[in-house]
Amino acid sequence: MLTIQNASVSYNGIRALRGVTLSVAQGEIFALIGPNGAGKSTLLHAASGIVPLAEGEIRLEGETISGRPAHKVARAGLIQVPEGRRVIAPLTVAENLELGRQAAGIRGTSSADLDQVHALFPILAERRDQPAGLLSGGQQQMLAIGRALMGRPRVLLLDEPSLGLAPVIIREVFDALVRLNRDGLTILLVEQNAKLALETAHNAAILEQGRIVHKGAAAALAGDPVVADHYFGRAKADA
Amino acid sequence: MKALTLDNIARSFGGLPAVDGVSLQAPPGRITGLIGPNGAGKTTVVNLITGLLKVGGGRILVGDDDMTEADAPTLARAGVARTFQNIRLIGDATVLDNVVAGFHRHEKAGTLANMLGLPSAHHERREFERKAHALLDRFGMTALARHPAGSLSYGHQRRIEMMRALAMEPSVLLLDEPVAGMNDAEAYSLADIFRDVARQGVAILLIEHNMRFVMSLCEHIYVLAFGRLIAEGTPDEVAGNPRVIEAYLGS
Amino acid sequence: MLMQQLLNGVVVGSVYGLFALGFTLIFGVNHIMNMAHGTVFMWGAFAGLYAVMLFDVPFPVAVLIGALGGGTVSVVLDWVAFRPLRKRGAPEFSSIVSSIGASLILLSLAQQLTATRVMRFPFDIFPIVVFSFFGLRIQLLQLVIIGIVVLMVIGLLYYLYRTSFGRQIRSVAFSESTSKLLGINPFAINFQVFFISGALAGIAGVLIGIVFNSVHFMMGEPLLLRAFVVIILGGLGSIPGALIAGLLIGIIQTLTVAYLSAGLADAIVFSALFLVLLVRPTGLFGGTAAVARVTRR
Amino acid sequence: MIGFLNSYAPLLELALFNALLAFSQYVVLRAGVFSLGTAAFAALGAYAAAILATKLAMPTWLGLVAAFGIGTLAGALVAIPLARLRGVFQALATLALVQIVLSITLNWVDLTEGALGINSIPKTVGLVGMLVAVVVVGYFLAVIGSSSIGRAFDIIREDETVAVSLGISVPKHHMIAFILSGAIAGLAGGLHAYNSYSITPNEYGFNMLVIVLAMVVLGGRVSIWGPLVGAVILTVLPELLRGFQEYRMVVQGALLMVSIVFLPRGVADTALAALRRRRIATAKAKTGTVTA
Amino acid sequence: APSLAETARIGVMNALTGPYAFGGVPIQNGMKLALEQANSSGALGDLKLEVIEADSAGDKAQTITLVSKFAQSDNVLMILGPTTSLEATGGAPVANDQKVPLFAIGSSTAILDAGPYSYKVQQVGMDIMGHLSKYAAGKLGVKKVSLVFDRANDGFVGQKDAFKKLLIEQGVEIVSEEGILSSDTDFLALATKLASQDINAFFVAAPAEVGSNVLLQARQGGVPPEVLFLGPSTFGSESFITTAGTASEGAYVVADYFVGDPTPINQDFVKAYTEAYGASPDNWAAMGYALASLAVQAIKDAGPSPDRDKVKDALGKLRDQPTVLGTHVWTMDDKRNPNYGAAVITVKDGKFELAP
Ligand SMILES: Nc1ncnc2c1ncn2[C@@H]1O[C@H](COP(=O)(O)OP(=O)(O)OP(=O)(O)O)[C@@H](O)[C@H]1O
Ligand SMILES: Nc1ncnc2c1ncn2[C@@H]1O[C@H](COP(=O)(O)OP(=O)(O)OP(=O)(O)O)[C@@H](O)[C@H]1O
Ligand SMILES: [Mg+2]
Ligand SMILES: [Mg+2]
Repeated sequence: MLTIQNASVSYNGIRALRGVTLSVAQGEIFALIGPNGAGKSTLLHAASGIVPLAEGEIRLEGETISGRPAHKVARAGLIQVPEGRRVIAPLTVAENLELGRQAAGIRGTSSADLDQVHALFPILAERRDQPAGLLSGGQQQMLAIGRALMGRPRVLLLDEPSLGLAPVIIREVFDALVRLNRDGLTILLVEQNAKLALETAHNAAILEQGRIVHKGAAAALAGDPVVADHYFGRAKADA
Repeated sequence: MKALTLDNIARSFGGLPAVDGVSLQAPPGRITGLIGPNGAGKTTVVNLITGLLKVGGGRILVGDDDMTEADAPTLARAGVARTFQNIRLIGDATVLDNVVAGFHRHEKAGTLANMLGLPSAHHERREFERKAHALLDRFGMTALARHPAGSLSYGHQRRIEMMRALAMEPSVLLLDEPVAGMNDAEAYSLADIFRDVARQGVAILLIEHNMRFVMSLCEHIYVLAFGRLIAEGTPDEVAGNPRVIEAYLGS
Repeated sequence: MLMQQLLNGVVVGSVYGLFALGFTLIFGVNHIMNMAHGTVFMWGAFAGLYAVMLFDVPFPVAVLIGALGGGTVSVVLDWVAFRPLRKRGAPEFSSIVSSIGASLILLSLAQQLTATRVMRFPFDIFPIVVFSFFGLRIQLLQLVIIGIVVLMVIGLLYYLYRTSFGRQIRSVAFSESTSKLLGINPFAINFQVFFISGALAGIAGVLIGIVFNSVHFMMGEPLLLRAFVVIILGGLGSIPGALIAGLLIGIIQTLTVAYLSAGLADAIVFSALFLVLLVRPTGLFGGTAAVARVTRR
Repeated sequence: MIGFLNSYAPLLELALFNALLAFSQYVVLRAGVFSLGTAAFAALGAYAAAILATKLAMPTWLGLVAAFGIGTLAGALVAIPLARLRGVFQALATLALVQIVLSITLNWVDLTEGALGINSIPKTVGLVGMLVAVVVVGYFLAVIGSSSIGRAFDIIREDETVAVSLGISVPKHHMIAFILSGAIAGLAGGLHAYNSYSITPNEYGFNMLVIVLAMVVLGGRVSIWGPLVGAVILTVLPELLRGFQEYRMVVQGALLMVSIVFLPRGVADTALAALRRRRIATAKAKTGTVTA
Repeated sequence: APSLAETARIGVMNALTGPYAFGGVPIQNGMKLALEQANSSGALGDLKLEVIEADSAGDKAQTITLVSKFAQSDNVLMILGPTTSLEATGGAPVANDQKVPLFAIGSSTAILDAGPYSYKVQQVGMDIMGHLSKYAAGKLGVKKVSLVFDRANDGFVGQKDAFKKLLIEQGVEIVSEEGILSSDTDFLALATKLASQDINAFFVAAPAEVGSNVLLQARQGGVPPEVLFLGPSTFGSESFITTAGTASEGAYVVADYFVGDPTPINQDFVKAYTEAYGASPDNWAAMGYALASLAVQAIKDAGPSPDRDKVKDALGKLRDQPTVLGTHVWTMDDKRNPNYGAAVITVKDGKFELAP
C-alpha cells in the first residue's frame, strides 16, 4: 500500500533520515518507534510531502507520491495527524472538522462522518462552536484525530496520537483505530508509548538516528529484551 | 522554602466553570501530582497560579504570601516557574539562549548597569551561561546547545522547556505534561532529575497523563474532573478509587 | 450644504472602503501590510484607461478591465514578491520590504509609461447627468458607484461566508503547512485572495479615475494611507468593518473640508485614529478574533 | 582620496543620519514594538534644534540637548498609552503620530514656517560630528543589546506570554524601547538640522517612515549591524544607480525585493547566522553526532 | 583639438523623476536647448559648453549630494537647476560652501539668503501676483474671493500669500483659504463648499493638473460660471485646457510665459523647442530656457577663460536681459531678486488669448 524506499532527508545539510526502507501493507497497522530526535516525524512529513526527499522514493499503491505537493498527497488519501496537535486555532471546532472533509473532496452535507467522529469524541459535539485554540490540550488532540478521520483516509499517518490524552481516552482511541483498521484502513503509527503501539500493531520498525535498526512482527519486537529495555523503561522491570 | 497553597480557587470561561473551587497543597520537597481527564481544568489551574489568567474566586498562597492578585512577572520573580503544555520556545534562538532566558529573575545588575555595559552585567551573563551549560549537561543536550530551538524534535523541545523552568531556580515548579512525547525509558531519566530538584526543597506540581510515570514519581496525587477535585491521596489510594477509575483511568 | 457634503462623503467613503477591502483581505489572510496595494489600484485604473483610449470600450467594460488588470497585477505581485518569502518561512516583516520594492517598480514603470503626465478618461466615458432634489445635487455616476460598491461587498461576503472559501482562507492564514496536510492548496487560495484583492482595487481605481477626472502614477498613495486607517477602525480583516470605516472616513474628511479647512483633514482623521486606539485598542469594530491576534502571537 | 571624500561627504553624512534613524527604528522592533514613530521623533528633534538655532540663536550643543530631550520626552509620553497596543495597532497609532506631527509642522506657520521649512540653519555639524554620534549610539545599543535588557527585548518580541512567565515586565521594557527610540531619533533630527542648512516638514513624512523601516528589515533586525548595513545600502544605492537613469527606481525596487527574498532575515543577520552555522558545523564535526 | 580651457562643464540638474517631474523634465529640455544653441551659434567664441546631466528627483537630500558631486568631482563651472525651492534651499548652502555658482529655478528668497553664489530665475509670487490682483479687483470688479492652494509646496503657498495680501490691500474680502495636496484628486467636498459660498471668484495655486481638477469638480459641484476662476502662471499651458475641458472657458490666468505670444524671441524659441522635442513648450520649458540663456550670457560676460568667481560676479551684474518670459525683459534688484513682468491671459473658445 505505502512503500518507502531508501528515503533520505536532510535539514540544512544535516541528515535526519538515512536511507529508510519500509512498506506498510494494505489493511495493516504498522508501528514506528524510536527515541526523541530519531527522525520519526521527519519520515511522516516526507511521506506527506511537507519536507522534500533528498534521495529515495515513496509510493502509494504503486504510484509515486514523493515530489507531489502536500495537498495532492492528502487528497490521494494519505492523511496525517501531525505531532503536537496542529489545530487551526481561530476556527471553531466544527469548522476544523469541515476542513478535514476537504481532503476527501466531499461536497454536500452527508453527516455520517461527522456522526462517527462525534461518537468517538462527544466533547467535540459539545464544543462545536468554540474556537479550537481554546480547547484543552487533550481536546485539541481529539480534534486533530477527528479532523483526519473526516477526510476518509485510505492511509492514516498518526504522529503520537496518545499525546496529552487521558488513559481512558487513549484506550478508546486505540480501540477505534483497531475498528477502523478492521474496516480496511491502513495505519502508520508513530507512538512513544511503545508497549501500547506494539500491542496494537501488526508489524513494527525501530528508528534510531535516522536509520531503521529493527523491523519485524510487532509481537516479536515486543518480546525482544533489548527493545523492552530501551523503550519500556524500568516500569516494566518494576512491574 | 515555600509551599504552594490553593484555597478554593475558581475560574470560568463564559458559562463554563473550568476550575470550580479547587484547594490543594504542594509542600516543599514533595512531588505532588495533578491528574484528571482531558479538559478537567489542570492547565487552567497552572495558568491561574502563574497569573496568566485572573482568578475568579479563592486564594493563592506562595509560602505565606497571598499572590491571588499578583501579575505574572511578580509571580515569576517570587519563584514560581512552569513549563507549557503546548511548547513555547523562542524558535529562532539557540537552545542555550532559551535556557539562559530562564535566569532573568536572578539578574542583579540594574537597568543602568546594563545600559552602560558595566562589568557586573557582563560577569552575570557569563555566570548564567555556565549554569545553563550545567543544565544542558544534566539533560544530555550539550551537543545541541547552539542549535536553533525550533529545529529540534518534539521531545528535545520539551526538555528545553524544563531546563528553562529550572533555570529560574524556582521554589515552586509547575510541570504541565513534561514527558509527553517521550517513551518510558526517556521519561524515567527525567524522573531522576525531578526527584533531585524536589530533594533540594522545591515544591513540584506535576501534571501528566503517563500514569506509570505519575504513580512512580508522586507522593501525593490530586484528581480533578470537571473543574472539581474528585479524589486525593497516595498513588495507590488514587489508583484504587472507583471514581478515578471511571472518570480517568478506565477499567 | 450638510446633506450635500454627507452625500459627497458617502461616495468617496464607499470607494475608500472598496480599496481598503482588498488591503484588509490580504492583511487578514497573510498578515502582509501590502505597501504595493496603492500601485495595484493605480494599475487597475491604467488598465481601464488604456482600454478606453485604445479600444474605445464603454464604461462597464472599462470597469471590468480595471478589475482584471488590478487582479492580474496583484497575483503577479504575490508570485514575485510574497510567495518566495512564504516558501522560505520568512518573518512577516520582510514582506513589507518586498512590497515596498515592488511598489517602487510598479510606480516607476507607470511613470515611464505616462511620462509623468496626468491622464484622464474621455469626458464622454460616462454621461454627466445631475439629479437635483431637495436642493441636493447627485450625479448619476455617483449613484452607479455606490451601487457597484454595494454589489461588490455583497458578492465578497457571500463568497467568504457562504462557500468553503472563507474557511480555507483562514486555515491557510493560520498555518500553511497544516492546511496542506488537510488537502488545501495554499497556492490556489492565495491566487484567489490576491486576485480578488487586486480586482477590488482595480475597480476602485477606474471609478476614482473617472469621478475625479485624473489618472496618474501617484494616485494610489493617499488611498494607501487612508486604507491603514480604515483597517484599524474597521477591525482587522473585517469586511463590513472596512466598509463602514471607509464611509466614516469619507464623511469625516468631507465635513472637515466643509466646516474647518481642507488642510486639516489629515490631522483630524489621524487624530481620530489615535484617540480611537487609545480608548479601544482593537479599533471601533475589532471583534474578539482581532483581540486574540493583537494580544498573542 | 580627499577630493573623493569631500565630494561624497554629504552622501556619507546622509548615510550616517539614516543610520541613526535606523537605530531608532531598530531598537523598538527588537523589543517587539511595531512603532513607526521614528519620523515623528526626528521631526520634533529637528524642529527643536532649528528653531533654537534660527529664532533664538542658541549654541549648537544646546540645540542638540534640546533635540535629544524632546525626543526622549515624546518617546516617554507616547509609550504610556501605546504600551497597551500590539502589532499593527501600534504601528498604525504611531503612523497617526507621524501624520499629526506633520500636520503641525505644516500648519503652525508662526513657529515652523509651514511648508517652506526652516532655512539658513548654520551648518555646525559635519561628517565627524555625525560619525561620532553613530559610533556612540551604536556602541550604546550594542551594549544594551547584549545585556539583560536586550535579552528581555528578544523574548518579549518572540512571545510575551513566555516573557511574563519568566518575570519580565512587558510595559517596562516597551517603555525603555520607546524612550530609546525617541531619544535617538530626536538626536538624529537635531544633528540633521545642524548638518543640512534647512529642514522641511515633508522630509519627515510617510516616505521617511517607509525607508527607515526598509533599512532595518533589509539590514536585519536582531544584530546591531543590521540597521547600519541597511542604512548604508539604501542611502548609497540611489547614487550607485544613477547610471540607470529612468530605470533607477525599477532597479532599486528589484534589488530590494531580490535581497529580501534571498535574505529574508536581513543582510547582516543572515551573514552572522551563516558564520554561526559554520562554527556549529566545525564543532559538530569534532563532537560527532547527537543522541538523546 | 580644443585645449582644456576651451571646454566648460555645466552641471544641469532637475527633478526628472518624482512628483515634480512634470516641471523638471521640460525645464531640463529648455536648459539643454539654450546650451546647445550657445555651442552651435558660437556665441561664446572658442568656448564649448559640456553638459553634465543629473536627476535631483525632487529630493533635497539627493540635491545636496549632487551639488557636491558637481562641484568636486565633475569640476563644473556652474550649476543650473534644481527645479523646486525645496531642493534649491537644500542645495544652495552647499553651493556657497563650495563656492560654485548655482542658478536655480525656484521662487523662494531663501535660495538667495544662502549666500552670494546662489541665484534664481523666478520672480517672487508678489511680483507676478500683482498683475493678477490688479486685474481682478480693477477690470473684473471682484469683491469676494476664496483661495485654494497646494499647502505642501512653498512656491504655491508663497503665491497664495502674495495674492491674498495684494487683494486685501485693494479692499477685496477673502472668504476662505483651503490647503490641498498635489497628490489629492478628490475635491468634491471643496467644490460643494465653494458652491455654497457667496463669492465672485476663486483662485487656485497648484500644479496645472491638480488645479484643473479643482476647477472641473467645482463646476460639476455647482459653482456657477459667474464665479470666475483665477490662476497663477502654472495654468498658462495647453494641458490646463485639455484637462479642464469646457470648464476652462473664461478662466483668467496670469502668465509669466505665454506660448502664443507673437514676439520674435518667443516664436524662435517655440520653433526650436518644438523641433527638438516634438511638443510645444510650456511655461516650465520657457523657464529653463530663459535660465540657461541668462547663464550663457553671464559666462560670456565673465570674459575669456571664465572661472567660478568670475561667473558668479557676472551673474550678479545681469540686468535688463531679453527673455522669453513675461514682458521680455528679465532684470534683478540689488538683492538678486529677479523681475520680468507678466500678462493676464484668458481662455476663449478653447484657446488662450491676451485678456482684454
Ligand atoms: N525544521 C527542522 N530544521 C532542522 N532540523 C530539524 C528540523 N526538524 C527536525 N530536525 C532534526 O531532525 C532530527 C529528527 O527530528 P524528528 O522531529 O523527525 O524526530 P522524532 O523522531 O519525531 O522525535 P520526537 O520523538 O522527539 O518527536 C532531529 O535531530 C531534529 O533536530
Ligand atoms: N481561554 C479559554 N476560553 C474558553 N474555554 C477555555 C479556555 N481555556 C480553557 N478552556 C476550557 O476549559 C476547560 C479546561 O481546560 P484545561 O486546558 O485546563 O484542561 P486540562 O485539564 O489541562 O486538559 P488536558 O489534559 O486535555 O490538557 C476545557 O474544557 C477548555 O476547553
Ligand atoms: Mg516527532
Ligand atoms: Mg492541559
